[in-house]
Amino acid sequence: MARHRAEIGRDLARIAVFAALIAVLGSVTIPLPGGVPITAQTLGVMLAGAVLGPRRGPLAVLLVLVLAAVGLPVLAGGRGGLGVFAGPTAGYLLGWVAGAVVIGLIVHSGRITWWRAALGVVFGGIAVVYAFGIPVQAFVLGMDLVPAALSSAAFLPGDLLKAAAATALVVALRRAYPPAFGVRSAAAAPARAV
Amino acid sequence: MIQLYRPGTSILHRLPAGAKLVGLALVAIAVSAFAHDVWASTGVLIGVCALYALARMPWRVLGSEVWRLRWLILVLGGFLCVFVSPVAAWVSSTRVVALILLAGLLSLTTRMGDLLATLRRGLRPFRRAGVDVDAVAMTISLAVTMIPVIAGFANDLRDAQRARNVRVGIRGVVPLLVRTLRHADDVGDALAARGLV
Amino acid sequence: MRSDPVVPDAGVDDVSAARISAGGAVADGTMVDRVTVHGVTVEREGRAILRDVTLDLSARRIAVIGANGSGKSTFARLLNGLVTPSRGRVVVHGFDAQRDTRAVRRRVGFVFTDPQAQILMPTPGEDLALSLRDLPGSEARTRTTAILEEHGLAAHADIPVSALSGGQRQLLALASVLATRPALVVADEPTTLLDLRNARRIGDLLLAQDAQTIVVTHDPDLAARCDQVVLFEDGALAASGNPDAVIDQYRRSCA
Amino acid sequence: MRSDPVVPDAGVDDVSAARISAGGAVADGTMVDRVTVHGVTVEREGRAILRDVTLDLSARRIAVIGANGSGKSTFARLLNGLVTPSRGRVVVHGFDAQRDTRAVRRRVGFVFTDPQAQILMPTPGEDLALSLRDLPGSEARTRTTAILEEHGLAAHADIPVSALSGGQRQLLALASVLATRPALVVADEPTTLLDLRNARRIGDLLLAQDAQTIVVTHDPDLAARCDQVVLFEDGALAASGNPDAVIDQYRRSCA
Ligand SMILES: Nc1ncnc2c1ncn2[C@@H]1O[C@H](COP(=O)(O)OP(=O)(O)OP(=O)(O)O)[C@@H](O)[C@H]1O
Ligand SMILES: Nc1ncnc2c1ncn2[C@@H]1O[C@H](COP(=O)(O)OP(=O)(O)OP(=O)(O)O)[C@@H](O)[C@H]1O
Ligand SMILES: O=C(O)CCCC[C@@H]1SC[C@@H]2NC(=O)N[C@@H]21
Ligand SMILES: [Mg+2]
Ligand SMILES: [Mg+2]
Repeated sequence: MARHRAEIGRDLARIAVFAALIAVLGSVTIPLPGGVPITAQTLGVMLAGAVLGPRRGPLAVLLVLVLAAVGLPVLAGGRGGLGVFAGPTAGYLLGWVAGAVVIGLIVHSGRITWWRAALGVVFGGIAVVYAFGIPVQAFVLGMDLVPAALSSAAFLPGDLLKAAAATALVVALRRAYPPAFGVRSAAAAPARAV
Repeated sequence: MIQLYRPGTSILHRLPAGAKLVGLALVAIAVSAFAHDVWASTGVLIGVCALYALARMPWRVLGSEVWRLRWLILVLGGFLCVFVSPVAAWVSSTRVVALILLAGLLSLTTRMGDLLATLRRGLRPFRRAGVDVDAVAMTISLAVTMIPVIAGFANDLRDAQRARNVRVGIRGVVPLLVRTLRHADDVGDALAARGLV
Repeated sequence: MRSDPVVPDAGVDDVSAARISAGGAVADGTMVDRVTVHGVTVEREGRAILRDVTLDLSARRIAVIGANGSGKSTFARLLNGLVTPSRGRVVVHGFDAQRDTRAVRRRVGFVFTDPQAQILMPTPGEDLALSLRDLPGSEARTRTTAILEEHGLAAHADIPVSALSGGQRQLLALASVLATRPALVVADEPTTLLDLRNARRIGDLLLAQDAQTIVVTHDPDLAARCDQVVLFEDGALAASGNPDAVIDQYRRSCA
Repeated sequence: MRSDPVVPDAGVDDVSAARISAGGAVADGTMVDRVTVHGVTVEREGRAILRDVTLDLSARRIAVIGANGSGKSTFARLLNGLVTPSRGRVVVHGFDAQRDTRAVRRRVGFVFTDPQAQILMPTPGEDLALSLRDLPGSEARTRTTAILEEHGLAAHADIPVSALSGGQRQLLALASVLATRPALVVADEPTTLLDLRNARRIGDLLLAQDAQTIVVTHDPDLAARCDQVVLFEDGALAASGNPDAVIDQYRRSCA
């Protein structure tokens, strides 16, 4: 009972803190003409999925979207407000949530290894995000799917770089702070004697 | 943290947040579905500008909102102008800009707290599905509290790299992550200690 | 003597969490005001970080001292169930810290070293309101204002916490904890990073409490102002009793 | 007297960053070992957080004291160009802290309060190696081992930094800074959170340096062990000189 509640507290805190981390990463951004920026926030999304897993990771991303919706400038370049969800990036934002689920599922499907991390962030953090982002972008801007897809090729180099970084970071984090992936719950809450 | 809300007493300011949200959603659907000719889309844009006037927003505010969309307008308009037709360019751009401006107006006339309260009310039906609405509200406030804290961590680490005269590049994110996660665990303990979970 | 707790004693939880008369505590109000630790061992990763600690804390102001890593924080966190003992039992004012965690947490106000970790709301006003959430709205508001005033934070009620100075932040963290009128205040190194004046101010505030107060500290002067001092060494209880004698023993062990 | 810096003095940057003889410093090696601050004002958000500070620091061990928020950290960060003055000029051992930032940062070793903020690598070994990255591989390895041994961290070379105790982490942070053999060590409250023994140990280590050392502290005992003490009050220089006199003035201002 007490154990259970302590775990909830830790979950809430991690979700909130990762949402904050994603918001902070929004200050690293390259605005592109066309309205969809290159942003380090996708790195934050990849890390949220990979570190927090398929349940808490997407919740952290969703929380960022809620903060944006209520008007806090948490998105790339200090943007926020409901206008964002009527704009050309709305699909990418949804894709972040779905992507975090997929990343979490893949990365946490077994022991955390570099190839699981790489597979997860490339598939969930790039493929899934684009799958949501490109159609919505095309719809909002009234363009065809093909030119929309071609225009988002501009993100690919950056996103591959971020995927590589996320993989390296996950592996490094496993060494630098093993409790990150829930190892701590075993250590911090040892079997109660008797 | 800077908020978008601009205090005022206009009818749009006084309208309940929930009503505004529903209205925005309905207009968005209608505009996406029907505003496909020059007259309709132009009318929608004029209507939105009229709403800014109704909210007694200074023109400066509307101007700066449009200015933020300048690249979108230029690129989208230019692209459609060249590859489709000037008419299509006008219709698409005005429709997108009108919708973004309308949604922005909601943020300009509604307090963050009111939006949060509406969100909480909207979540209530999900309580039966096991959603802990208080926990959601708590987590939202917690995230707002933590943004400057995490930003401070990032700042410290940037300073440390400069002070040590090293560039560790992306590896510099590792200490940021470690510190962030440790902090999360401390906050989790504080939540428990203050009897909040 | 002490003001009523915000949450009435006959809360739902408390019925199940019947007070137990352990370690000599009896059902009488004053006598129950003690913390007893019975043969507690805490193990982490196969290592005992607290070893077979047995203690009876009934003084009003208690300091916990010891070297870095000697187990002070672990001990403090035992007292509100944040740490689970591998063996042994902790009874706080009559409630078992493991079994009746809710009742215990309601009685224990815990002050962490880092105020940034325990201030949970964006502004001082909201953070205090969170502590007073069980009071009716209007009363909560008047108390929030009163408490902020008392701590010299009235002008800062609605500014972001991140804009407060370190000392102000520590004051706010303490105020939010004291607002719930805990019966036991546990503070883990609450005066580090503070200047002489702020450290004295926080120390005064803590030690002037009617509530029983346990403060973990590296500051011998603060410890000397308590009624009882407990010294840890390497996970074991090394001494407990008269401040001067125990602080002296600590100083000698450091030389 | 002092061992050679890791980076030879005739580096590319240093040619452009010609030493200037400001504030009475002359080209002679010993005389240049001074820090001069000329009418420096630092403004943030329209408020002056340091006001018209003029100082000449030539003692070997200097303590900076003052209340919370009085501007000590801002002053310390001026000395390696982490803070940019709105007006005035800072010259460190002959180099302008704003114009020749690289040269200055190479000479200045900066120790932050929170070791977690400055340990950039996952393990102690790697963090030290980062400081020694300009040495050839084999030499870097022997020096890393030697330094870890010297600070009692040899057994912890390859464990995660997060598993070190607070004292150990602070020692590592200091070791990584001293490994570069800085000509000026600036430490911002490096002994908070430490127990008496560790605090003394870090204090001893810092003050035993051959290098000029500037330490920001709230600990009057540490300040008393320095050759010169500087007192800030509310963003202005309030006193500078003989430790006993200045510490006494600080104590009186706190009462
Ligand atoms: N979750 C944990 N897993 C493993 N070891 C731990 C854990 N928590 C604490 N320890 C270890 O237990 C010992 C006691 O830690 P504790 O934090 O109680 O010491 P402390 O007396 O509060 O020290 P300080 O004065 O530095 O705050 C330390 O050696 C620490 O490394
Ligand atoms: N980036 C900033 N923006 C605005 N104000 C700042 C900034 N940095 C510092 N300040 C303010 O400047 C003043 C001096 O800060 P500083 O950190 O130098 O104080 P300090 O003497 O080191 O205090 P402490 O003993 O608490 O560490 C404080 O009032 C602080 O709030
Ligand atoms: O800030 C927003 O409104 C959302 C920005 C979405 C950016 C997308 S996410 C995938 C792709 N990679 C980037 O770096 N940018 C785009
Ligand atoms: Mg401790
Ligand atoms: Mg400071």
